[in-house]
Amino acid sequence: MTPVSTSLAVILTFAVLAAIAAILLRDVLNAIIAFAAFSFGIAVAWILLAAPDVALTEAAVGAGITTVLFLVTIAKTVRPGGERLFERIAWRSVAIVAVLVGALLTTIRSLPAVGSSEAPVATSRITEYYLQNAYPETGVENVVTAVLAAYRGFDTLGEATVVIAAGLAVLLVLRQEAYV
Amino acid sequence: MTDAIALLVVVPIVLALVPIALGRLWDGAGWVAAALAALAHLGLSVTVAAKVISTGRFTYAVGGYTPPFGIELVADGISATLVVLVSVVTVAVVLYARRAGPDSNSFYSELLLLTAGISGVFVTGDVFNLYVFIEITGLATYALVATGRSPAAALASLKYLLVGTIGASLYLLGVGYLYIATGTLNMADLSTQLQAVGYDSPLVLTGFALLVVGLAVKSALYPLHTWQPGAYAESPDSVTAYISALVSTAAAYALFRLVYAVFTPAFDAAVPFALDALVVLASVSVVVGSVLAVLQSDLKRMLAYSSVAQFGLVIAGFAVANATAVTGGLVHLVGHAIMKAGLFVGVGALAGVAGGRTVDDLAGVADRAPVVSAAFAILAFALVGVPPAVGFAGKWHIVLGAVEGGRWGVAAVAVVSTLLTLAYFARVVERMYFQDAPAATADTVSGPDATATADTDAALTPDGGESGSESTDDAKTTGTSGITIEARIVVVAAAVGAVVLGLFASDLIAVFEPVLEVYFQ
Amino acid sequence: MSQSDPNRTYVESTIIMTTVRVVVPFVFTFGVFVMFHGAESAGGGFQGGVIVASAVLLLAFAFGIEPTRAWLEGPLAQLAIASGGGTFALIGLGALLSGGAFLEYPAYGFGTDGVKYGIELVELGIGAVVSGVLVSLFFSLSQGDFQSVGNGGGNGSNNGNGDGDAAGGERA
Amino acid sequence: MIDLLATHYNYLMFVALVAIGLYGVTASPNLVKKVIGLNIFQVGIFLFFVTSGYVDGAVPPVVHGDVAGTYASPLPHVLILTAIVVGVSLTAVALALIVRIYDAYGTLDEEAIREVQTE
Repeated sequence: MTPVSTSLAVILTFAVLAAIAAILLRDVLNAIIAFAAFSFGIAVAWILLAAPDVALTEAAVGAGITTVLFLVTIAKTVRPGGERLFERIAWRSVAIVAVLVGALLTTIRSLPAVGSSEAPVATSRITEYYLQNAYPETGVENVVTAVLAAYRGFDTLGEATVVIAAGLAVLLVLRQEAYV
Repeated sequence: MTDAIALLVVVPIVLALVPIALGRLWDGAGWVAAALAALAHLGLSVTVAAKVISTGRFTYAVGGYTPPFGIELVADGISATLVVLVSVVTVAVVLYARRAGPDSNSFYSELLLLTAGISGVFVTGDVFNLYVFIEITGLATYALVATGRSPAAALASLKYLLVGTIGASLYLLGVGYLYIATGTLNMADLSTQLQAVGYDSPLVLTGFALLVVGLAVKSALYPLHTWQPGAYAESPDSVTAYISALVSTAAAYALFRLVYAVFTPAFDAAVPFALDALVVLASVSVVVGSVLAVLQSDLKRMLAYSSVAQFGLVIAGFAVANATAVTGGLVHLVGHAIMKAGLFVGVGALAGVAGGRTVDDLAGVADRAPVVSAAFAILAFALVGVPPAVGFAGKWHIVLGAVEGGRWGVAAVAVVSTLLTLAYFARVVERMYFQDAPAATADTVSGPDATATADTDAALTPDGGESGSESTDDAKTTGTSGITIEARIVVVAAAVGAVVLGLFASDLIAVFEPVLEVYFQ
Repeated sequence: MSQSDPNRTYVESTIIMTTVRVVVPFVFTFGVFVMFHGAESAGGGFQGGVIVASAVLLLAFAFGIEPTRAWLEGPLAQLAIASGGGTFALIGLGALLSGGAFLEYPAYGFGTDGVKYGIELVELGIGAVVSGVLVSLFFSLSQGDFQSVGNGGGNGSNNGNGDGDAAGGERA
Repeated sequence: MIDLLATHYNYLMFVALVAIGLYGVTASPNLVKKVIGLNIFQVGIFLFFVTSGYVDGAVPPVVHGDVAGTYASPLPHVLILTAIVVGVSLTAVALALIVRIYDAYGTLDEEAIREVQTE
């Protein structure tokens, strides 16, 4: 194992444990804190996977805005009381999850190894085209930005539309016309 | 000319921004923007359709970047027909919503974003772009469902959001599997790459399963339909009409595109059990949906479960995988949209007269609202599949295709579902025409005058329900009590449309044919 | 943050208020910088927009949500959203008018630089949309009272002690 | 098996996150925690995508003129940026719905809401 993959394994394990805590902790505030830790761990994982744009977004959105929105929401609501620290296990859900997990686990062996330079994604002519032509064609050094705004600009228009739709949706749900 | 296909998505988005910017200064901005967008969309979709009919299928590279590096939009006989359908339904619902509500600037902006999302689903030729449009469609729909006044609407919306997002995420994961197997996202490129990878690769099979399950959630196949009846029943009538006509339709169309444009019939030949499983899922949905519809007393829930069954039928048609059955599925997809939108607007209108939304409430309503009742009955029988309406054309081809393909089960299921559809609609029509209105509800009607014939603009309704009660303008609330002229126009137009489309079904099929010929060489 | 009245959660503190007053302009500038800087390194409209929004959130936490809302009262967020979305769409449509496809930056005829500035304008538009929406989301959620104000629970102070009993206003 | 663990660890973690998230959505009695579960479910899928674009020893895809060197594939990053923004939008709408549901029913517990509804 290379040093990167060891630290990656550690951070992913941490993230998974934080995720388990977020689901099983009964107190919602504790769950939100565990979720913020989870998002933070995942943001570090994105850096280790050479995806700084995704990491920045995850840190700002996942650990930042989403957590704040969660906190603002539970500030308005009552948290469940009781002595238990953890939730009870719901076995019916376990069964549903087991079906999905079983299906996905059978494919693991067929997936290309992590970091393989032979994988179809790495050798794809699309990846190659972006890396070679993005800078000459757009003058933008960050290929992610070039693809986001130029080659797949239509996706990004859709993404902005989703954000606007969410803003409107919150207004419609709460029926206040003060903002937006 | 070909730019029109991109503008189908962009124009509603731009016009949705107008009420956001001007909403504070001008209360009417929302409706005006929505009406303008609906008409512009109609013009654009007709332009696209005209080009497809005159010169055949065309593609459009957004940003001028050649696919598969950029995003490709595709117009063919099928997608052009469906965007025209979007325009027509949008025009009708914007017209209807002006009086029926919810009448706010945010509502119209969100409706336009929904229009953009659905149009995007129909025209895109890229699997990830499809995900983005599915999410726009979903998010806007959740918001519109929550415009219902009751707390139950918020609950229904949240349930829809949770289930719908799981569905969309499974779709995204399916896209991930295809991407990791091939390294591409363009549908046309994928179809060749997948063949090169091999259809029996576990990655491709898992991808297929995830895509199908994700879209089955979105098109509300049993047992993944749980979000749907609540969402339909709790939404305002104008919203129900719109989403029942277009939202699940978009998901079913996406399934069609993936199965035929990405996986192609060669996949079915190599891995027959994949589509066999889909046939079973869809057939179960037809039977269970129909049975549940028969059991409902609430009209909107009845129509909602009816949609579970009808989408099962459409997808069964797709999964039978021969040209006849797929044609039938597509015809029924278009026909169902028109009929269901008309039926939901009809329920809203009749509920205003009858004072309730259960089957029993409609007793004797035909006397008080003869035009809408007649149109409702026509639509009901059209959906049952009585010729010459479009419901017949669709189901006939599905049955024909099923027999052709040796799928006797699908043919049997289609026949059973027709009988059950007849059962639940006959119950309603019998109440409407052959039962007298109970004394209690008769009070809510304006009086004996209102029982007069069709278009006498006699009655000014005192309390006819939510639709027409703010009748400041007598000219607009003509005729039968409580039914706005807009609602009447929409229901009657839907009924006429269902019949006319049925009469010209062969022309519709002729438009679909060139597309399907390519798939079934 | 506990489940009590949010307005009481934010205790006025001179140190925090001063710190925030000093920090906010920097955070804001950093946000705008990130929006533009996406061309050279990690960053872009979404990330920048989130950071700009968080500058406003900082103000809200330091000075209280209500005063910040009052300070922002007006069409600011609306205009940011509409103009941001409009910028994006109009850059796309402008390319159409210049004879290219939708969003075809080279159609403007300014060469590679033109493409780059086009992309940066688009990022700025996205940033405006994201910051506008997030700010209004935050205030909408933190206020949380909707048109059921007449039924008592108004003014955003949903007192958290009432457990279980359905708060008034079955129908808004 | 150990070999698989070493070469496919990210994918195993992806399955774990998807499983935890789906469990959270379906099993949590509290509506806010359902939304947390939904977020975890989505992040699991993001991990699948971002991992697919990674190549051993790769640097972020910021290219200065010359293409020499190993870069991570930019496309998965772009897709996930879009998906993250979609995710936060959905979360915001879900939370708004939760605030309204709480206002109407006075609880966020699924069972308790069902009881209030059937009354």
